[in-house]
Amino acid sequence: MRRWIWPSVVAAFAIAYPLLLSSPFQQRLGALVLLYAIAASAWNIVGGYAGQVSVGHVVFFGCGAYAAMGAYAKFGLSPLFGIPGGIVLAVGLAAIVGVPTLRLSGHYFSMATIAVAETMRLIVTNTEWLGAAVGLSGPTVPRNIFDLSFLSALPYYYLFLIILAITLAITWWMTNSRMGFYLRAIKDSERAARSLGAPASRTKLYAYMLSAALTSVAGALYAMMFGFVDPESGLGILISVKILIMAALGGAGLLFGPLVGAAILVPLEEISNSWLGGKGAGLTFVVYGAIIVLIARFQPGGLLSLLTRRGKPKTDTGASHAP
Amino acid sequence: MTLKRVTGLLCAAAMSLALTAGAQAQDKVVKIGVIMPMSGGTASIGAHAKAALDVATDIINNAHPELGNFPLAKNAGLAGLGGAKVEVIIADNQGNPATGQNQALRLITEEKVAAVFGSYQSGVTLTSSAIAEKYGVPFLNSESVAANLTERGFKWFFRTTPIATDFAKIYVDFLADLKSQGAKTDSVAVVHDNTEYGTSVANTISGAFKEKGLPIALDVAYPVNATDLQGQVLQLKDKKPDVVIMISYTSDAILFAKTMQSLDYKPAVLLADDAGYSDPSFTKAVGKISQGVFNRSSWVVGPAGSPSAIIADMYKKKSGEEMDDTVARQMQGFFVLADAIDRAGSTEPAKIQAALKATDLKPEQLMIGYKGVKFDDKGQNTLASGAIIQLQDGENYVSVWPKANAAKAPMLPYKGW
Amino acid sequence: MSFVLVQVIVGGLLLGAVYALFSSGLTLVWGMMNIVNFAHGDFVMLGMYVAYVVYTLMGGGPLLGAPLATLVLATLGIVVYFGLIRGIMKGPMLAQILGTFGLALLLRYSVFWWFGANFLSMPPNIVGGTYAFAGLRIEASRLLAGVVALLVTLGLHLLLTRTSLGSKMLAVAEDQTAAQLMGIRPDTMQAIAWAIAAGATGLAGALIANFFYIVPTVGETLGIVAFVTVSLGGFGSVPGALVAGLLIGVIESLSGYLIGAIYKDIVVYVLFLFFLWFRPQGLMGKM
Amino acid sequence: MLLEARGITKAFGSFKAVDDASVTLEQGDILGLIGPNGAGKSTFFNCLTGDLKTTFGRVLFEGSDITDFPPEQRAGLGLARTFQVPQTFEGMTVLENVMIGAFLRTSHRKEAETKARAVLERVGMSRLAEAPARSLGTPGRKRLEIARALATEPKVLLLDEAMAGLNAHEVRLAIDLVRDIHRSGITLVIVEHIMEVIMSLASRVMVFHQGKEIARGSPREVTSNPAVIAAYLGTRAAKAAAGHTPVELMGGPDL
Repeated sequence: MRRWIWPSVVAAFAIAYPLLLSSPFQQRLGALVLLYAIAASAWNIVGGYAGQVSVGHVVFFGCGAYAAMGAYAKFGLSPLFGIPGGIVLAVGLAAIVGVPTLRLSGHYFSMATIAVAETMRLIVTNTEWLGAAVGLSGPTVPRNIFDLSFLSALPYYYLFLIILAITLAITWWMTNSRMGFYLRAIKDSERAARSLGAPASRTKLYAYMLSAALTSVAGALYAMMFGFVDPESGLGILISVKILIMAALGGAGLLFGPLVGAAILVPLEEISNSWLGGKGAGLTFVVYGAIIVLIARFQPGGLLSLLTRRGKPKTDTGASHAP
Repeated sequence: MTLKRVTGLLCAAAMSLALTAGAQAQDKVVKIGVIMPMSGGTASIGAHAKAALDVATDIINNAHPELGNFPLAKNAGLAGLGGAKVEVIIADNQGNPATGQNQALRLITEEKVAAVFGSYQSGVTLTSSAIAEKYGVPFLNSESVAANLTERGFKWFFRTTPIATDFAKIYVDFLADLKSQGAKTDSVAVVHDNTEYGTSVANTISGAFKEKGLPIALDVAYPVNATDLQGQVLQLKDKKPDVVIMISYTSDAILFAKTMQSLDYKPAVLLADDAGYSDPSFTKAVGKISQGVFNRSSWVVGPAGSPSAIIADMYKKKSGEEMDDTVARQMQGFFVLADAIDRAGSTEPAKIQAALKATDLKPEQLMIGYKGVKFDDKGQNTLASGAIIQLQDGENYVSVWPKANAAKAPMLPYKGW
Repeated sequence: MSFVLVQVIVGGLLLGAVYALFSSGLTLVWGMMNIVNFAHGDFVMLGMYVAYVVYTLMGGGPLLGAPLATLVLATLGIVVYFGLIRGIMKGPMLAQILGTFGLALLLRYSVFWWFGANFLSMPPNIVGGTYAFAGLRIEASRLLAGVVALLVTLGLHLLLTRTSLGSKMLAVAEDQTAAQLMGIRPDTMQAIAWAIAAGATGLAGALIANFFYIVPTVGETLGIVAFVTVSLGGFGSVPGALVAGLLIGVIESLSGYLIGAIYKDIVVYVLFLFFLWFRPQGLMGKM
Repeated sequence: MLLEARGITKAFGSFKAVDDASVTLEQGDILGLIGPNGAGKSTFFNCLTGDLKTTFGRVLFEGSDITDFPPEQRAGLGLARTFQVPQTFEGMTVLENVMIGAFLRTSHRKEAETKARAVLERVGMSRLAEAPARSLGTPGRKRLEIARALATEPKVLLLDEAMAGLNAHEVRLAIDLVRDIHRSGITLVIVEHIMEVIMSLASRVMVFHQGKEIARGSPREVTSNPAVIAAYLGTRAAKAAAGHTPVELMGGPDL
């Protein structure tokens, strides 16, 4: 049971964090880490395990964010009601987008996802009903607890923690199921996987839809916390890149990789912005960029790959001469 | 091992934050949090604002008798708080509503600022002011024009800038005036980007013209930060409207000027709605080929020796740029906030809020061409207004309308290059 | 056909040539090394700044600025290759995105830190005004960029298909181990490819600077256009990038004029997606 | 009849890699496909597995038309294959590689693991079960390919040059393995360059040349067929080489 030691420590720390560091900004930082960890973990299912590098995942994030804000702004409902709507939208969109794009290989798939995301952003920007460029706002003064508009970050923190736990549990369950095995096989050689009976297109599509559903939940939570979504913050390609970078930095295709990535990048970004941002010399991003470059250069498999067996190619010399 | 490092990093980060927070506001300092785009595509706005706020704090914190009766200038510090100094803490919103809100929270809870000032982009103002509202901290906005900002029933939100309905009225009146002087202004085209600023202002202007029985002849929308604007200029060239109203940020304003020159297109009247056309970068880059463009501005430099002229000088020394309308509106907004804190005689939020509500500044107490500053129930300045300026002879705008404070007469038609 | 339409199409072709010009470098490294360079737009931006500095410090026009920008960026390309790319090119695609995105931020905000965020611009007509014939108006600076785009495309194509250097580079792209056995040093070839790609990109930046504005974040706008151009043309196909660039330029121009500019990017993306459906390898890409 | 191909033609543009080839396979057969490089045997093979879509012709499995079935569906029916260049799942252990095959018949992880271990035992690789697959050399990888395919419980196993790159000793071990597989009741299709392998294994042989079937029959019949020798060596060389045994001419294993 040694493999459970670290996860338990992480879990214990995650539960205790808001008590250890109790200032509102620190708590919000914690909530943000969890939020991005949810999004990056969701991305990880298709980008990490299945190796389909979607750079347009923000489109599902936007489904959730717009559904949550739309539920309030358009129907006067609690943004919570938007979550199922967002999931339905995201899964439907994933199915429509996934069928033609998932058969594209490597970079073409990435480019296609960018094109889809940009198209959606432009369409929403020009759609009056969805608030166009102005965006949609959530309840600024909460009517009741279900509006999920809190002063303190604490409720968000624990809500996000629960959703993250669910996301990771789903991911863990998936990796131990046939689907997870198939995804990893498809990532290494789609042709071989198919020859062994793995229905590659369908498996990838399911993973894509699952990932889309979870990403849309992250988007809905994001919009609820900030009480606002506009095309740039809900559908901007930079959000996908950010999510992708967190997963890659921590370790794509590893259960806790995205969490580690988020736990490093979110504080790094917010704190360097707090310290350096006001000086207006762009130093925040010089530092941020340099750190990313260094990690990519010296730890291309992500930070967590340092820890795992899979990260280090062990050369078992005996094996090469085995029958 | 990595996890340990992560934990360590988080703890270290948190501790250092705690340390910053430990440096509490001293008795004699009033902290004001400022949220501006200091990076990203609109970072020049943040850089200008930073220089302007440096000048403003200099005026407030030090004695500046040369400014005469200009509020807060005469003595050092805020008299109402026993000469307390004002300290500005700038935070970068990165042009992102989420970042803006995070920074608003930090400014309020970690830096313990007395009030928040910002945040340029309407979307960022929306999210960051929501945090101030929840915490009960006054938030003053001096440049975001989205109408919905003051429609949220907020009690802690105040806005000094004129908004789209105000501009629209100015344009209608100005064009009517030009017409009475014999200019042809019958068909009006509106050119705007598809940002929240561009679409909302364009809609309001179209509405105002329609009300006067002058429907907009041509509405040309384009995506912000366009790579090419030839099609738009050709559309205008094709339809030949008398008046073209441009609602553009700096990037597109520059590209429009260049494209209009290369396609040899000159409308009779080219009227710009502030924003990009007020950016000194615009006049520097393409002022020479945009001669005669009209622009909306609340900023009009007074004669030498007047407070506005002195302030403009100080700003130019600080930043190396001419003062433009956006930065002037920001500076004015900051003065209004500081004045309210001064009158409140306290950094207690409720007292500052009360003082803001009681604000009644006269035109002569302002550095900018508003008819005064007085907030309605929603927090909107009811006396905000603007004038029309024109780019004449080189790279400097001169005021041309309304006649009362015009330095020169409007020059027609649009000359271009 | 109405006269305006001709002007729109001509303008679209010139615009497309510019797209092709700043995409040719990207397609070269993308196709040859299978590297997604998220910092490409920022290379263009650097080229623009070099041209601007040459102009403000030495008063030199494009005749001086363009070669210098090519040189500076080519050098930078080599530095980037040995400093970063060589380390990540064999890694997963994610490491490449990570590394080049970090590089993009680093470059963009280093320039920001040095030059500030103000919009800069070359003086109007630095290349020599606008030609007008038969009512058609063509800006000299855009024409220059268009002509250079054709020359660069032709040059790169000839280099790859007709010279021994080109065949060596292609050999490395095809099979590194085999190339090494034939006595070709992959490292040298790839460094040269990066130098050429970055140099071409710098040249593009210097020429675009003549009619565009210059700002540290300009690469964001241009980068995504280059991505679409390159994937439409087929990764690694220089002629493909030219055709795709021209196509996108004309589509943008026409749809911008006919249906409205805010929809023109949607038209381009939707056509691109539609196109990938039928030809998943791009216009001129290999399977 | 287990597997049948009728008039398979595969064209790439105007070039016909396989031109009107037919074959039938009975339960218990070991069919050898041979021919010089570029003869079309691999293309034909890939048409049988579904990796390539046929231009004309039908493929039937146990009497039903599977021409339009993708590879995974064919695998489900009992058609398994290996690759000439091993397509190892590099990020997995040897055991996990085999589990991918086993997952075809069960969705339970435990069951798949049990079955994969049994297959590894059978092919003599259980010692390496937990080793990362990327640590294997060519012989190990070739054997792993066979193990994965066996885990899918195939009725027909198609081996694409399963012996290429092995030394004489390894080839003999591999031949033993294939015999063992055949004894267990699995029908085999073998594409092979090494004549010794075909000679010792195949019950029937089909020879390809320039996309066309030029001969078929028992291994001995085929290798003494002048057309076959001509195809391998060219007509003139074939005359000059008369008197040598076909195995020598066609290249035996490098000993």
